[in-house]
Amino acid sequence: MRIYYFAWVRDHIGYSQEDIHCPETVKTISQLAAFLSQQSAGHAKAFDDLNAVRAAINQEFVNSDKSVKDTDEIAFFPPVTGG
Amino acid sequence: MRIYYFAWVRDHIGYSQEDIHCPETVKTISQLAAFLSQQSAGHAKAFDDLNAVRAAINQEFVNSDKSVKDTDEIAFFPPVTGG
Amino acid sequence: MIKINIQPEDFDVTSEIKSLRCRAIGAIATFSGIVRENSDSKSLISLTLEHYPGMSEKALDKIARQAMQEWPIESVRIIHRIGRLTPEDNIVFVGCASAHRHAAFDGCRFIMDFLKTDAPFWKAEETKQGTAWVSQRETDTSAKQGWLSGKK
Amino acid sequence: MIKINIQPEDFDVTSEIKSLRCRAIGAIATFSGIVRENSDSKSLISLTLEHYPGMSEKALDKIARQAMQEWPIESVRIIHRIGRLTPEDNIVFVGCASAHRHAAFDGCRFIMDFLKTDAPFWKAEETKQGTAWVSQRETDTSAKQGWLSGKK
Repeated sequence: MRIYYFAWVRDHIGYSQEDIHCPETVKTISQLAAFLSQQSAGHAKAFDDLNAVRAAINQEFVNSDKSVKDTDEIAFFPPVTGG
Repeated sequence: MRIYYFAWVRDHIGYSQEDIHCPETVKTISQLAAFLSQQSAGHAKAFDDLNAVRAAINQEFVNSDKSVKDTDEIAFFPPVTGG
Repeated sequence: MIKINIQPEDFDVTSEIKSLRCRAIGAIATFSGIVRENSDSKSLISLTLEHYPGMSEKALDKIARQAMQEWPIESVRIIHRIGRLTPEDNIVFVGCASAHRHAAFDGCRFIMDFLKTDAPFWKAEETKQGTAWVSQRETDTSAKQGWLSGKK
Repeated sequence: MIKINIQPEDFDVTSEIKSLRCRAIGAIATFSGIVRENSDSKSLISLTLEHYPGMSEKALDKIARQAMQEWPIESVRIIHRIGRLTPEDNIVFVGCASAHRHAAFDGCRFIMDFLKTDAPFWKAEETKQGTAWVSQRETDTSAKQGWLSGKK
């Protein structure tokens, strides 16, 4: 599973993308975030407040209960501030 | 009294401005229009439908019951269509 | 700052937008009105615009001031062309600059709506059938009424 | 016609407006977003904009299509700059062309409101106090909600 990070989510984690093999128990975005938060102190900080983090699957915004699969492109980032 | 005409009001009358000395009985825009409509066949045509004509006194839109005086700059024209 | 011109000449939107800029602003909304080839299914050859010199400048200035009273707008630019225009020519430009985008949008739209009903300009349309003065559109008077009744 | 660019380069509004023109249109509404020097009373040195390549183009395209479904809009142009910008630089341009002015205004405003909430861009502000990511503004999410609830 390819995962991208943007803005302060990336700053905390320290890099902008990684390829992850998740355990079978990770079925949704929120379970993936919980799994990722155990990978490093940076990950823990990035996912500390899940209300502050948004996610996309295959470049579409999704809610945290959305299912993920290994071939998906996942992204985690703060609420957007463009324009 | 200096009077200006614009658009089809001017086309009917045949010229764009004139200086008029009104009788004492002409006290309002509608009385002035009635007086002017007797000046020529062109004037009569221009003021044939008073609902279709708008007026300004000293470059401000006014209603037909507005008072006029000899030193005013008066204008008659159709509803505006700019922009 | 309000700047108004009534002129036969065309205008350049980039330079007009530049003239609206200052450090306090973050948003510029503009409107460009353009001569359409087809009007009510008649094919247009030209439009001729005339105005009431003196009154038209005053009327536009009053509309711009009303917009600046209603919203936090830093600057307003209005250009209205006169004379003979052909399809695809610019007719009118309105630009509003503000710190925030909604004030810029509201101001620009308000100025266009009131310009249509409160500024002394008249259009004559030339088609194959001849030349005729354009009638006022009911949708334009109702757009103004919308602002006056609080609908935006 | 929809044309979208995400680029570090600046843009020229006159040429963008030209690209929106066609014989059917009579109205072009545009919005230019500009870097403000002062944001929440801090003096800004620079803004750095990043985006999610691939998703940001798709998100803007989807917003433009929604606008064209809602109103009779002939063409939409969106440019969003990325990278480091300083006060008075352009950030974003939206242009909508239509036969009629209210569709052009509505479409342009709709696209800006949804761009603020539905397109994956992020701003970091550099001030004397350091560099910090900008938080989402509640007024931006409520502007989008206004459209969804029918308030315009």
